[in-house]
Amino acid sequence: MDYYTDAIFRALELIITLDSEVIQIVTTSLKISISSTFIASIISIPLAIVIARNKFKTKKFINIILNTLLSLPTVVVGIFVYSLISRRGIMGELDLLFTPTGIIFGQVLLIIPLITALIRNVIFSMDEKLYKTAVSMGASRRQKFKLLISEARYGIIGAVIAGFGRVLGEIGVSMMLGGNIKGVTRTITTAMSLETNKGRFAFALALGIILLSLSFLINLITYYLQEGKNYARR
Amino acid sequence: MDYYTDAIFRALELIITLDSEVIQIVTTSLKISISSTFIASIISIPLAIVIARNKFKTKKFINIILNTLLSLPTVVVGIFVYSLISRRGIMGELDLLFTPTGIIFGQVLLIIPLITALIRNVIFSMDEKLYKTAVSMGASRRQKFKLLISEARYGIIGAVIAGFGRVLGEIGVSMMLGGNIKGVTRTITTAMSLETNKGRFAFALALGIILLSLSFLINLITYYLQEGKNYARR
Amino acid sequence: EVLTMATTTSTENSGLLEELLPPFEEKFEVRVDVVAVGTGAAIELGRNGDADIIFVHAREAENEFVANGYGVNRRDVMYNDFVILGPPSDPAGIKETETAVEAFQKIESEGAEFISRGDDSGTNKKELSLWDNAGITPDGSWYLESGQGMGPSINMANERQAYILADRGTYLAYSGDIELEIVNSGDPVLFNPYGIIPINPAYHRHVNYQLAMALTGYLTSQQGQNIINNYQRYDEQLFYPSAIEAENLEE
Amino acid sequence: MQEDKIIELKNIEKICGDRKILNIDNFAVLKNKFNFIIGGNGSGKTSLLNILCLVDQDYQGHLYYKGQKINKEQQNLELRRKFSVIWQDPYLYRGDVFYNIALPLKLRNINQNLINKKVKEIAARLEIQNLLEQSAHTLSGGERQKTSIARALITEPEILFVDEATTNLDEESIQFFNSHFADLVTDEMTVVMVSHDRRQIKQLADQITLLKNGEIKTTKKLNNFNFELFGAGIESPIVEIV
Amino acid sequence: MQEDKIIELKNIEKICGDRKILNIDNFAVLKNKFNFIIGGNGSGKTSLLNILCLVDQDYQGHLYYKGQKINKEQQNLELRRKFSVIWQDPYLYRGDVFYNIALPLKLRNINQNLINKKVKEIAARLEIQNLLEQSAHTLSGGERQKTSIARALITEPEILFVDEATTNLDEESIQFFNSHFADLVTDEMTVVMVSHDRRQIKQLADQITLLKNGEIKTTKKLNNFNFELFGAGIESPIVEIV
Ligand SMILES: Nc1ncnc2c1ncn2[C@@H]1O[C@H](COP(=O)(O)OP(=O)(O)OP(=O)(O)O)[C@@H](O)[C@H]1O
Ligand SMILES: Nc1ncnc2c1ncn2[C@@H]1O[C@H](COP(=O)(O)OP(=O)(O)OP(=O)(O)O)[C@@H](O)[C@H]1O
Ligand SMILES: [Mg+2]
Ligand SMILES: [Mg+2]
Repeated sequence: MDYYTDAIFRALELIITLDSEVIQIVTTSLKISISSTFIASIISIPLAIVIARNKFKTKKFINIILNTLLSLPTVVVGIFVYSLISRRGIMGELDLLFTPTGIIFGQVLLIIPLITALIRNVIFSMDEKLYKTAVSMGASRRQKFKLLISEARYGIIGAVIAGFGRVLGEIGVSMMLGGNIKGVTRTITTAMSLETNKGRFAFALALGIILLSLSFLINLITYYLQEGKNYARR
Repeated sequence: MDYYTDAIFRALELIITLDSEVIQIVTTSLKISISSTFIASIISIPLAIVIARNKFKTKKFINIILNTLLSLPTVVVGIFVYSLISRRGIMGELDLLFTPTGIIFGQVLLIIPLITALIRNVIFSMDEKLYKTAVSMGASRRQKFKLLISEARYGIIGAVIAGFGRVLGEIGVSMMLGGNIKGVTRTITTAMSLETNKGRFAFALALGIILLSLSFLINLITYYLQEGKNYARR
Repeated sequence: EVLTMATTTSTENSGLLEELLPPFEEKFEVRVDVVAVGTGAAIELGRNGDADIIFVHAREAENEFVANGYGVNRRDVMYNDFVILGPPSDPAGIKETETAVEAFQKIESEGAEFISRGDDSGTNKKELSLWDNAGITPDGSWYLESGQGMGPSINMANERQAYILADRGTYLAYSGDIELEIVNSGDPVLFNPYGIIPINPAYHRHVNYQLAMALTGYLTSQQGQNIINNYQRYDEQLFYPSAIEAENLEE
Repeated sequence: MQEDKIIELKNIEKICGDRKILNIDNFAVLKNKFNFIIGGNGSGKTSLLNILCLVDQDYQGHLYYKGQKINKEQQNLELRRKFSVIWQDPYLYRGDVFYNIALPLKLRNINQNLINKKVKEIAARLEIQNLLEQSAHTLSGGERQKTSIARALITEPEILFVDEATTNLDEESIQFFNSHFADLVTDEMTVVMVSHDRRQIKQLADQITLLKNGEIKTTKKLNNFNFELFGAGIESPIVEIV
Repeated sequence: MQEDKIIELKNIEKICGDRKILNIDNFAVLKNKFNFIIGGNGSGKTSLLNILCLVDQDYQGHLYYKGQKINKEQQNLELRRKFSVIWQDPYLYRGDVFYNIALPLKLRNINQNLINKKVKEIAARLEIQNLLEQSAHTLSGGERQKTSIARALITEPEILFVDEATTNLDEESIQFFNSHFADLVTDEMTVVMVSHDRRQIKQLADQITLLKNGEIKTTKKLNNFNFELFGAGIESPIVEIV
């Protein structure tokens, strides 16, 4: 059972030879997961702030629902979005099924609860004085919002990274909505799943190594972009 | 495409009739995901504190690795643990493959990075004065640690809830290491996956509804256990 | 142009499609998108009009599909065969049996562990019909339902030293990594016919019926059938063409 | 000096949980004057300040600015921008001292050159010019306080609210602070100040309001400051300061 | 009164980033005395206190307790438990006031009955007995400070470190605080106190140490307090306080 040396060699081989198929699936994976994370973040950040900061009657309920949705299985998201974008669904005309856009649609739904819940937790833990001070400095609602995001930025970035990790390593949604079509919607994870089904564990692992290397690279860049020095100092 | 009404009816039917197979998979799912979350938390909480609080040379690197592991795909964990506990693996003697314990093993590895990274973020954002004050009050190292956990409890519970959601809704590891054996290792999610492959989307959705109801219930209980009043007040 | 074909995982995993489709894609300047899922899911995709054509092996379900008007012009394309796998030590002594039904009866009487896919796939349906023929209702601790695809199920049988019914293609793909051997094969009831069904354009107006028919034509043509006939893996032929007579094929 | 009322409160009640922490029928801030609010710990001084400076708009009763009733449902951004507050326990934002001092101007979209000039000016006056690039969370207690003072003064507010601002300051800084105010107030500034500092009150106060348990015990306008008169008949030891 | 040195520092250097914030060759805390540390904002008072009370063990140089060198690598738990600190900017833990005041005793595994008794006693003396069940984060500035004072006094420490504790306190509380200390110190307590409060210093100080830019400018032991003598020759305006 020497999957590992085999897997590492294969991974290196695939990377060094710039295997065109591998390049293609890596590009697809990246494009999809970055788009999903971006869109989900745009939605989740304000959503989390509204939930964390506003007082409304159903707040308790919304919070529990949000925590519940953290266990949303990919299959449920897959079937749900499928029922919308399938030919017989209400969005069938748009022809999103088995396209990268279809996957993004599903992944966005998958991680909105995660990113929102994590950012909500961050906002909860912020010092109340932040808001008072912002108001007294003459901040408009919008500016207060921006100031809050800036204060909570490390926590928010942490939540977004968790969301990105989730979609990059996710299989179910990509499989059901993308269809793992070679050259079109095949991603690193669906390819891995395929190889695993074929019994080619070493090859699947090689793809896994590539995926993790990619993730490492992206996290490295993020780390330095987010004022690595300050981050490390704390 | 009337999956939904169909799914809701079926879910209700399954719940009301206390379908014995459903009860069985629900029990298995719960047992497995609670165990995984518990074990992973026991490991992750101290780990996160060590990473967040200590100064060591490789800290930056460890942090990036931790963020990277957030994108660990279930397939990679599956193959890795499989290679350990399969008959030919070094832990083959223990006969863990295709048992609930095997699934727990894999799930623990899957969520350790998630819980650890999230708790690390929480600890990062704690006020530095907390430690100074604890030391000046005469806290031993152990007591400082306990005080920190108590101060960060909402954040820690948030991270643990995220981990629980991840394993409850997770499919890949349960499938590969449990084998989805009827009556033994079939969980709600692997059953859903099976029904989906059979094309019985409505039935899969019904199981999804049961899973989410379960998760809702658990989150409701957690919410009230964790001093719901204080939580809501903030 | 794009033609979406829903098929089963085992078909795609065999690698046949990668030989079979490119000449067609070239000739018709079309891209064939292969979506490989479980048999039931493939049929459901067809029913919802999310595929233009389906390529599966589950004769009864296929007939029902056509009878309900979802598909038209079903054609037989090829067949392969199922084999019964078991551990080399063959504790139930299946190697001595002749027919598949005999083999199943012996497995049950010896109480040897058997892995069923239990997923309503073509393979699963074939297995259930064999139990039926053997007059047995499979039940008990020796009978495990894996609820998974062929490959993972073979792996499970290998791990547990159990018997299993598998398609030859997947078995060959796994043969390097497993100890299981063929303990029974060749019985005509183990043949596994594949059919292709274009989606009914009267039911789903948007489907690419023209191209679906073109693909049907191509697969059942001499060119398509030849490729199937000559496709080899692990030095064995995996599929046998069934649309035209053997004497009309070329090497 | 005229005695215009720039802010007036009428029938204010503020309830937190099951405690009524403020209960004020009538209170006015005098224009261009030093308005002191004094009282024991927990008497409601900070809570009152929060309402006066429009940071807290969640209370019963009404607030008038120059005779006009203020709508609590609104942001009142324009009005708020005429005010500045130095908080009892200042919150500094993640970033360096420069960033913190410059923030109120940035929020008002002032151009960067002017911001640079003004920040340097005010920092020099408070003798924190060498800290401008230091991260705010590494500051000493007094340095934090000075940063928050600079941040409040930089907008040249019409009304300045001060909640025990000389807390943590060294003698020199307190001197600067007090004299700076005396300068400023001649320049059309109104000051509302919470303080326990007897000297400060003596030196500056035009009006003193004594709070106890969320209620106003006495308000005195003082021209020729007379401690004895003011203190007469009030039991609170607070009065002894004055 | 003897002049035993209970804590001594030798050749202390503390560097933060690229700033040397402390540079002290020699410093001693006198036993059973009031040891005042004074100096301008940012002069290093709090940093010095951190080192003296063993909260900060990350510096160059050595600390001696009753003549014995303290190992900076160790927890020094037993020794630390003889100390208490009232911080300049107190941190209160999530929970009510009772919980916060009781914490140091809980950490010492005192039994709950005794804890209850002691908390009630100290809270009554500081007049915060009605706040015991209030959530710590809703307290007013002075109430926070009093809670932190109660928390420090409850362990009856051998050495009490105080960093501008009267900040935010009302006059009454300051009086209590100062007189309470005068009582306590006769009971074998040593006090190290950072303060800007001229009155406090006058009233209590036995030794005054003046810091400037992290260095000790002067240390004076005072029996018959003489401001003029002490101030002579030092340029810092800080000295004017004394
Ligand atoms: N991490 C750091 N980086 C740079 N400078 C620092 C750091 N930590 C503290 N300082 C500086 O060290 C100096 C001494 O700080 P300290 O808190 O000891 O002052 P202090 O005498 O207590 O002043 P105050 O009266 O204002 O409380 C300050 O100027 C502060 O800005
Ligand atoms: N959410 C709350 N729940 C209960 N009591 C509260 C709440 N918020 C404030 N209080 C109480 O209201 C009272 C007034 O607080 P405030 O901060 O206005 O006092 P203050 O006069 O500024 O006192 P200090 O001089 O100590 O700063 C305090 O006793 C405080 O404990
Ligand atoms: Mg106050
Ligand atoms: Mg200080």
